[in-house]
Amino acid sequence: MKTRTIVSLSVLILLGVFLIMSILPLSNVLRPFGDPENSDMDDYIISNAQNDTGANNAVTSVVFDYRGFDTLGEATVLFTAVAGVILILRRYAHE
Amino acid sequence: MIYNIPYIAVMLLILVGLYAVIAKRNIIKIIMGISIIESGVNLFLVALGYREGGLAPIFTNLPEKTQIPGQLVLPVPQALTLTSIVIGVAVLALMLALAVQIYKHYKTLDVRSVRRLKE
Amino acid sequence: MSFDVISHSPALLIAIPLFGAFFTPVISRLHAKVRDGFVIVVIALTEILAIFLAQDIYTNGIRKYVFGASLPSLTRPDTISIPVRIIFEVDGMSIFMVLISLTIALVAAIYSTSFFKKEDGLDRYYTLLLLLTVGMLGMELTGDLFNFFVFLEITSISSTALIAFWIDRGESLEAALKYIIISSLGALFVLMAIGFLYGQYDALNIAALANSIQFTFIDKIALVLLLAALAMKAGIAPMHMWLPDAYGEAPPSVTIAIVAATQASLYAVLRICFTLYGSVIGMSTIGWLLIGLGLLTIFVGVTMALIQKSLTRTIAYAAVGEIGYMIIGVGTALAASTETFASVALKGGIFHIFNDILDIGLLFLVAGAVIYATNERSLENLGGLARRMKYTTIFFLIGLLAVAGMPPMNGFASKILIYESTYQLNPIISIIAILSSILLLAIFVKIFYSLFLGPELPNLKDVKEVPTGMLIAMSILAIVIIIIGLFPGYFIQNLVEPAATALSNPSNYINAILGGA
Amino acid sequence: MNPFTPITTGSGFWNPLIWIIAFITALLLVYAIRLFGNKQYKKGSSQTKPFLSGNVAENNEQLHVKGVNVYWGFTEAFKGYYDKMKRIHTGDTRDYVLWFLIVMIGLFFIVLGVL
Amino acid sequence: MNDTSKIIKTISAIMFPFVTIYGLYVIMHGHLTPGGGFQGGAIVASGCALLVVAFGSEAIAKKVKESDLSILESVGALGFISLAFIGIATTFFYNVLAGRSGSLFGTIPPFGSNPGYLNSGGLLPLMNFAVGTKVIAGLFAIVLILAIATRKKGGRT
Repeated sequence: MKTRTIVSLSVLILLGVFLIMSILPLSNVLRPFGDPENSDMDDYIISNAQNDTGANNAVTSVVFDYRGFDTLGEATVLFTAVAGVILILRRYAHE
Repeated sequence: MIYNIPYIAVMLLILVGLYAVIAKRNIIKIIMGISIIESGVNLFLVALGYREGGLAPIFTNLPEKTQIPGQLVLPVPQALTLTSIVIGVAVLALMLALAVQIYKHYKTLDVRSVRRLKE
Repeated sequence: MSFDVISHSPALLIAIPLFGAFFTPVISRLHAKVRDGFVIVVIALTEILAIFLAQDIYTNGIRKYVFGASLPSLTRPDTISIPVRIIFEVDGMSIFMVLISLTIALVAAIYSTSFFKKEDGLDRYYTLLLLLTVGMLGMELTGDLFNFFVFLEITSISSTALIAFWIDRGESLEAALKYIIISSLGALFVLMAIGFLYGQYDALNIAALANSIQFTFIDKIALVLLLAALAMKAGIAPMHMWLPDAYGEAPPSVTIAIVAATQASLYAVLRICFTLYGSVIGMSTIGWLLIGLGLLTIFVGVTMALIQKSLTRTIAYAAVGEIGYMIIGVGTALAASTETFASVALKGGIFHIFNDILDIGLLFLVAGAVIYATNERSLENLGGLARRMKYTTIFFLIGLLAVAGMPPMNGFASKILIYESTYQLNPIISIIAILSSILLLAIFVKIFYSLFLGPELPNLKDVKEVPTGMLIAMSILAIVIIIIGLFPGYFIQNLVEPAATALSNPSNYINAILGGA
Repeated sequence: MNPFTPITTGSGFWNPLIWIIAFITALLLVYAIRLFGNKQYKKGSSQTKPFLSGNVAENNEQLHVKGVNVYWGFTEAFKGYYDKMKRIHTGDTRDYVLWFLIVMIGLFFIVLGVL
Repeated sequence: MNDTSKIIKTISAIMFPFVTIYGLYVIMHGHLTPGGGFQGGAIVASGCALLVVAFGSEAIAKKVKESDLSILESVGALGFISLAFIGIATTFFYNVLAGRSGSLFGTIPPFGSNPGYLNSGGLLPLMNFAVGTKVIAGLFAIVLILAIATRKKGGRT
């Protein structure tokens, strides 16, 4: 049990170091928070969403139009989960 | 550095969740750990799309002088987060259903006892 | 405007089984037979469509489908250089995997119709089987990273529920819980990597990302997260431990579908190494990394298979070992990217994906037949079944020879490509691979002996041959195995070669999306 | 297209047809040799009984070596390896996650260090 | 089994219609204001969960059959995929209704800030409804079944 604790701790620390490293030196790599540099796709969507889809809510037009297929997948995930839960707990479902 | 505090929070959330997954013995707590990691990842996605002082990308009753698109936050990360939240709910429901059934069979939720399958 | 089925077929490949899945709970109210027939018809229809699409792709090249655009091939609006909408991009490799997955799904559905008789919850079972098929197809067809994540989750959720199908066995539930915990964790890391990539390039399309990727520090982190998570889902040692649990405890008809899902994850690993990071990655390091992991996988899988006491678990560990062969084939192709034998290794690796699923699938189906007939899965209590189950014995023999890579079965054809090419890279790899293959033969000879030969055991006096539906499903796989074994050159030229070409030329994949509308 | 195209591997080739012809030839040869010795085979004598180190076999069922015991010698020889492997495969979900994270950290070191 | 007090029951019964109407509002205005099918569906489903908590899972399970819920969910999912299929003459998921003024939800709103017109958005509001139906039925089914399964002491496995 002792080794397990040591291994878990070192894994967590190392992973923490790597993950924090991934966001600290990033002012020129990843977007600094609140200041996205590279936003061509999103700017296009904001400017054209109303005209393309007729919806005022740009997020809804992304969810149901530009990335509508993702939403179909998402609905499928929920459907899958319901089917799975009913399958696993089927002895209770039919009472 | 100070501007990256949301990202640091994301990483800390993920680490807390991972700690729960590897160190806790109760299956429910492990499931909670996964939920925490998922919140962290969702926060990461939303944080990616934020513009300082930005408004929601919804045109209904938007203040008149808003610059479009410069002053609206990015919509795609929000849509991704929405999808990922629903997926998270689905996974959570399935894991809880499994935990319920496992409790009926093993009479315990201690993950050290739920290991008939080994070697 | 006339309706062109082929140009819409990438969408229909998803839409038809999805429609079937949503419709199954409704149609189940009619009659069980109607439902079974409906599921088989839906999968068969999809498979026919996939075959037509494959023919089109082999003659006309990459086929893309943009969801919601005013033309299926309009990848991006004029004013922007990145695709905005979700795009399905089908090249030789994708359609190869799609054909594999659909064939396996069809076999699984046919097998299920006679495998399950008294169990309840079959309505949900068939729904989830269709959804699992949808998930695999989506992973293989999509050209969009986030869309890939969504389908990854569909696959893992539906597999979890199917693994837990036998809810009266605590072991099944345990295996399902382990699988969902580890796979949802992996999927979350995949999502994080997608976030990293999106944050830098503001794109989610694989081709657009591959075009603009610069291999910065963040890209490397994203690569690690993607590789680790997907390799885990593909069952590479030492992250293979969920795999014997899941394979061993799921109903065998489900297991072969989950093998196909595992290989969809393997496909994603290939896609990431060859296409997404294809232009920038230090090929040989990743190649040697994969070779190392592959050798470890082979060794661990094969040696652990030797000491198993349960029939399904033995085959599951053998499946772990088989994954290693594909990985070393692909790893050799990456490590020796300029040499001539690299393409041979890649072909061997890809060909082995197909052969492995046929061989391991056949063995799992036979194991299912044994479980069906005897209600027993421990090797200690089985023996002398050849007297009662003639056909099953023959099928097991075919699967045994194929999985151990004995000529003239299909396993040999792909393994010889891997052996000969890895020998030119480094003889030691090849030697370990061959020795493990021999050990694999030994393991299955042991199972064959203890299962089918020997005197009739007293507790197995009234065993009967399994019903026709199961025999049909097994014979489909057996016939395909023998045909591929007899004409391997034909299959390599027509199926594997386009897939290998598609993988080794990432620029085609990128240009199809970005090179003009 | 000729379906009988052999596979070329760069350093050799594989053609199942040639193999099958060779196999059938070998099979015929084996059959001929078998016919050769078949005359001396006496049915009903002790020649047909299984040899169990001189012990008398009691009934057929006891002759069956169970699958678990077939490679007893092999597993005994590699006992050290197998003990270690059994200890690694704990069956504990948290260990599965740990292995995943360990591999991920290893990849971090390799990819960030080398590439 | 059910031992919640009268106050909880009464308040839940009063709250439930309001929660439902608010959820339906969020679904209906998904293309104009924050929200949409998923969010609104989750609100309605949480109203249903409130009823399950207040009245006990057995009482609710007598009123609502799990099989009916799954049929309802199938209907929602089929509706969504059919709406996606409408555009198949152009592409899957093509928004056929948008930009056809005069048709249902066909209006294109003026660019930039505007007060929001309900009659806009093309297929999006319809899809919101389909997804909303699906989410209500799906989440309610999950909550109900988990409640029944965890309530029963001992129980069959």
